[in-house]
Amino acid sequence: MTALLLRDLRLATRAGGGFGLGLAFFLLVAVLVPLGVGPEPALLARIAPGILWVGALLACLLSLDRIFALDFEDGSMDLLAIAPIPLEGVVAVKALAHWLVTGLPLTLLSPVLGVLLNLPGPGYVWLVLSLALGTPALSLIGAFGAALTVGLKRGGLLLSLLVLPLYVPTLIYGAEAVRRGVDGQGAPTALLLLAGITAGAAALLPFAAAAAIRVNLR
Amino acid sequence: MPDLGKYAVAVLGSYGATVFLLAVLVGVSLWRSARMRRALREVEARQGTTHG
Amino acid sequence: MQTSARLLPWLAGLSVLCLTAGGIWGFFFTPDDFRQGSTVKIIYLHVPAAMMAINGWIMMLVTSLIWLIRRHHVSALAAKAAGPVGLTMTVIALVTGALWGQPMWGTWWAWDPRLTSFLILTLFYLGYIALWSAVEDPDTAADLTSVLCIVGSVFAVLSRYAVNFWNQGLHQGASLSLDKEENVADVFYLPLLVCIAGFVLLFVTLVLLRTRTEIRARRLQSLLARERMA
Amino acid sequence: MELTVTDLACARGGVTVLAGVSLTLPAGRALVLRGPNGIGKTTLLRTVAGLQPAVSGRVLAAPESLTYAAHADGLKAALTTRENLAFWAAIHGQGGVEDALTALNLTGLQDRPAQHLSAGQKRRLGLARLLVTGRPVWLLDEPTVSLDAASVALFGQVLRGHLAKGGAALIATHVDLGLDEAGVLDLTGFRAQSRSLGGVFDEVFA
Repeated sequence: MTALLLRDLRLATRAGGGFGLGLAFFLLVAVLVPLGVGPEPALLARIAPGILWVGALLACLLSLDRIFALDFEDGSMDLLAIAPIPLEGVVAVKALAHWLVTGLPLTLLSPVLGVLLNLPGPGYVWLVLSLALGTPALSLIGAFGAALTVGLKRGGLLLSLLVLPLYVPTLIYGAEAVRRGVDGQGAPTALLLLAGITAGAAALLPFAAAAAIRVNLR
Repeated sequence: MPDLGKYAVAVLGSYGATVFLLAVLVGVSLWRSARMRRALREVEARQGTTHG
Repeated sequence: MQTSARLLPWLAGLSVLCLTAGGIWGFFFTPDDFRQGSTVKIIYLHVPAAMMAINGWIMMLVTSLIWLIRRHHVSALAAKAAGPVGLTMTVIALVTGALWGQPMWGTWWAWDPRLTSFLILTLFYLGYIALWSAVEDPDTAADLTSVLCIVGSVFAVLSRYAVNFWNQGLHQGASLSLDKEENVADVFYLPLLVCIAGFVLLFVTLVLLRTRTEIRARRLQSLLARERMA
Repeated sequence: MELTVTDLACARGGVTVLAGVSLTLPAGRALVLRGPNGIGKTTLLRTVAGLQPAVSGRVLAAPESLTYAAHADGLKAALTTRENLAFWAAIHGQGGVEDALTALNLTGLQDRPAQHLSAGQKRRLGLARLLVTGRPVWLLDEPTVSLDAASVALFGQVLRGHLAKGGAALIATHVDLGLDEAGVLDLTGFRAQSRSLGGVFDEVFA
């Protein structure tokens, strides 16, 4: 398990691994939105939580198809499927690796982008907390979508179509937590619900994803 | 024809849109059904297979 | 296959009958609502379509489960057949809702919980249908879409709660329920029931017809595969 | 440590291609699968490996005793030879990779990224993976593709060593590996006769 995690991290950070692409995309969103909607601080402050969450979600989406596709093409998936570790564990570890190279850096970068978008002071804590709790769910749901589409030649667009509706609850609770955090009331409830989704996704989705991979392998 | 008053556009529009969408759905279903029936009959005739 | 062949014309006839009767009754012979004016007539399309949109998904969920557990092929094909029918119903509900909302709420679209949930349901249907058409091997497609349908159902319910949490909305509560029939007055209620029956029958008819098509398509595919192998 | 296949039928793309395949592979033996292209050698090996479900019949083997090597080697271009091998060793809970590197003459290439290896060298690395899994029963699908004569001989030696240690191998190949002790199973006789269309039609067109 550890070996698999280390290998995936190593592959992601080595040349051609695509590490940082999601971060760059996140940064682009945070720069483009003010250019698009105008520089008025009050407006930016109001939409900042939503923009940051949508940006993080899209940045996450960008690298999803790599979770299983590469291993599937070069035959590693066949070998992992008959290896001593359960396929469910493989899925969980790969989702974790995806989170470590996308979700975690996004979370750490988000306060900086919050400054760019004029996020009000009380929002920062909730922004980081909600992303830290919510992005693992994004990786897990994404891993499930990637498992469904792994056998397809052009699965990228289909993957987005399948995964986006599944992202709705996470997005709503996440952005809502930040928004309520800014207003100073009710943020913990949203955060709790967000944590619930992540926990539920971590408990159930690896099984669904492993089942989908087994189907795609045969 | 009942008097629909100022909402005529909305009501007629809804009925029109519904009838149109349902007609498309039914039409496509029937067309695909007929096409598949024909294609299957051709292949069965060629291969000399029957149901079963 | 034989049972459904005998049943199909009757079902088709009945659904046409119910729909015409309900439609004409609703359209021509019901009074206007004192608040909503003639727009109330939209209810005869909007409510049944919305019900069938949700029932369509539930049917897909049940047939998917049957396929995964019992490996009954027809079940998977019925789920596939229900997809586009459910999608059309969802679109009808959204379109008639927008046309109704414009005069009533002064806007075509509002990010109201019910409307938003339906929009999300549309996306689920689209994804489901797209996955069916993207996967070539029929059994693989059936397995993958079934898993998607189950996971999607869980997330659809979650979305429903999330959307409520996010915005409390303009939409009136459910128009029909067993214990509170006075929600909608009798004059509107009876033709509405006929319309609902019509939509249910239409749904069943279409799903049967499309399932028969899918079974034929499946057989055709196998025959062609056998031809290539021989 | 024995592989038994009983009355196995397997399908490719929904059509049953092989039926009634039975074989026994005791420890220390190798069995070569023969038959024309498209007969279903790969399908049979994948079914035995458990990667796809059998149409009917049974595959009996000790749990976690099988490993599989096919056209795709499961190598990561960005990792070195040693890293690739060490990963698979770790996944299978095995230690050193030195023996495997030496056995397939890869020691000189151990720090080269897999993307700079030739096709034959990659193939050798893929075969070295078999050694680090520590699994006794090898299922090999065309193991000698893109290997030169010397490498084929080298692999023959490795295989013989594996058998001598009580391993077993089921091999689909057209090349003579120089294994005198290997049995041969010609799959031509097991071509599925009825070409049944499968479940849907039995259910519906009763």
